[in-house]
Amino acid sequence: MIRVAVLDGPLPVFEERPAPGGCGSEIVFHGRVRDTEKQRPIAALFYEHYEGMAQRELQRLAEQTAERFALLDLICLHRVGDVPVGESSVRVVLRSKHRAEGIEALAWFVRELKRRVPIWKWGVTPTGERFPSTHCEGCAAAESEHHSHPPG
Amino acid sequence: MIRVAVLDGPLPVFEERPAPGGCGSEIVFHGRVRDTEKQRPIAALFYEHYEGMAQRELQRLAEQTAERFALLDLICLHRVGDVPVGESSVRVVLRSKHRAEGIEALAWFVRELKRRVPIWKWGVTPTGERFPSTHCEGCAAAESEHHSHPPG
Amino acid sequence: MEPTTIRVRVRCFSHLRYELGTDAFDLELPAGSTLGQASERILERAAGKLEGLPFRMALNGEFSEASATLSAGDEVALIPPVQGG
Amino acid sequence: MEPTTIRVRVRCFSHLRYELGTDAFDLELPAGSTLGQASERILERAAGKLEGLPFRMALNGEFSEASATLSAGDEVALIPPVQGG
Repeated sequence: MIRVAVLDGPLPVFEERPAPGGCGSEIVFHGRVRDTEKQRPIAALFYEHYEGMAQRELQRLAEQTAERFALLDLICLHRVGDVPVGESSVRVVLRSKHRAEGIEALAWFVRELKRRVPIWKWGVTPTGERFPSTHCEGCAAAESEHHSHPPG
Repeated sequence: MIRVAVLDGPLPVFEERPAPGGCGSEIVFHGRVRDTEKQRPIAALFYEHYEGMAQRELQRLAEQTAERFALLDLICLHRVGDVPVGESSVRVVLRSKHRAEGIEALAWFVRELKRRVPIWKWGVTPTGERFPSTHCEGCAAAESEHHSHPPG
Repeated sequence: MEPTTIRVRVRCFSHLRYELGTDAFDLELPAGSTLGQASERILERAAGKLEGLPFRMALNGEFSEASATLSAGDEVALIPPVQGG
Repeated sequence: MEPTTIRVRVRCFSHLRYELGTDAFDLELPAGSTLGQASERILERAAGKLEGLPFRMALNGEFSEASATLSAGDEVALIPPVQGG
């Protein structure tokens, strides 16, 4: 099963349940909001997205990942809007026969997500002011494609 | 926080909760019992362990892993006794600043667990008969240390 | 008679939205213009504000080549490096 | 006067337990024996049943070298390749 969603608001609680009989590995990844962004203390991150395109790119990436790593299930929920410090901005569930392909699939999926799914983040200060993030993991992942960065 | 336990009976439900402020990545791994062992259909795996030593080796491994990969938290629960198909025999929770070290730590921790924590498994047929498993991931992980395998 | 100009919608995100001070605007182009030509017009219009800001282009919500030909009513987007996860 | 023999407890797991048909047994050894010597005695006693079965040795619940000297009451374990996870 492949399922992706872009949600404005808290992620539903992840419910554990017995897995399909061929599943030997289940990995649940949570990307969480840390308490600083660009060395400034923050209350939240605000996630901006390109509605429609973000969902489609995420769905396409999930399908590619499941095929490439022979996954049984891949579920990805990504929050948009304000995500308070300590909460999850993204959850990925990967079920596979063995753990090796699940671990590789997680690393690849998240790296690609950070390269091609049109979602961007802003720091939100304790007083509610937004400031742009210059963090760009995509650069490290795709060195062939040069990115200059705007000043903070 | 480092916590390990060897439990006879179902693992307690994993409760999601907000993470410490420096935590950007939380990974929950479940090793699950598949429906076949050595190509035979099974109802469960029976996990045998060396009581005392299994806990100590697991604790030592958790401490080494947390230090080596700068983890904030590592929690590992391993079941012993009968574990029905579809249920988790082991759960590992890893919290870290970034996902990269969390993913590497998971791969390393489980590989080492399968090399040095004295826990062994037996297939349990639908009629309740136990048969020995010859599966030995430790061999693949440590080719320098030759293992011959007993006939099935 | 074919129209001599087309109008497309331009969507702006993240740093580009911030620099341009708008979510979206309409852009009038000669009929037969390409995505690359739209991009040049957008940079001209920005008058230096997008200097040094990297971006990819999307056409109707799909990453596209600069050579893609635009039609009236198309949605063009400037996609700066993404930051999800 | 020092005792001339010591008694240790031998624990058996997994394939070795299966082949030997027991969880544990007592082994009498000359005082001053090493873990490696205990291992040889166990293999003799198994009369071929452990042929080709790999194992490591543990002394009092810790992986140990064959050169470790045993004391009365020690717990010696045969640890075949582990299979947890």
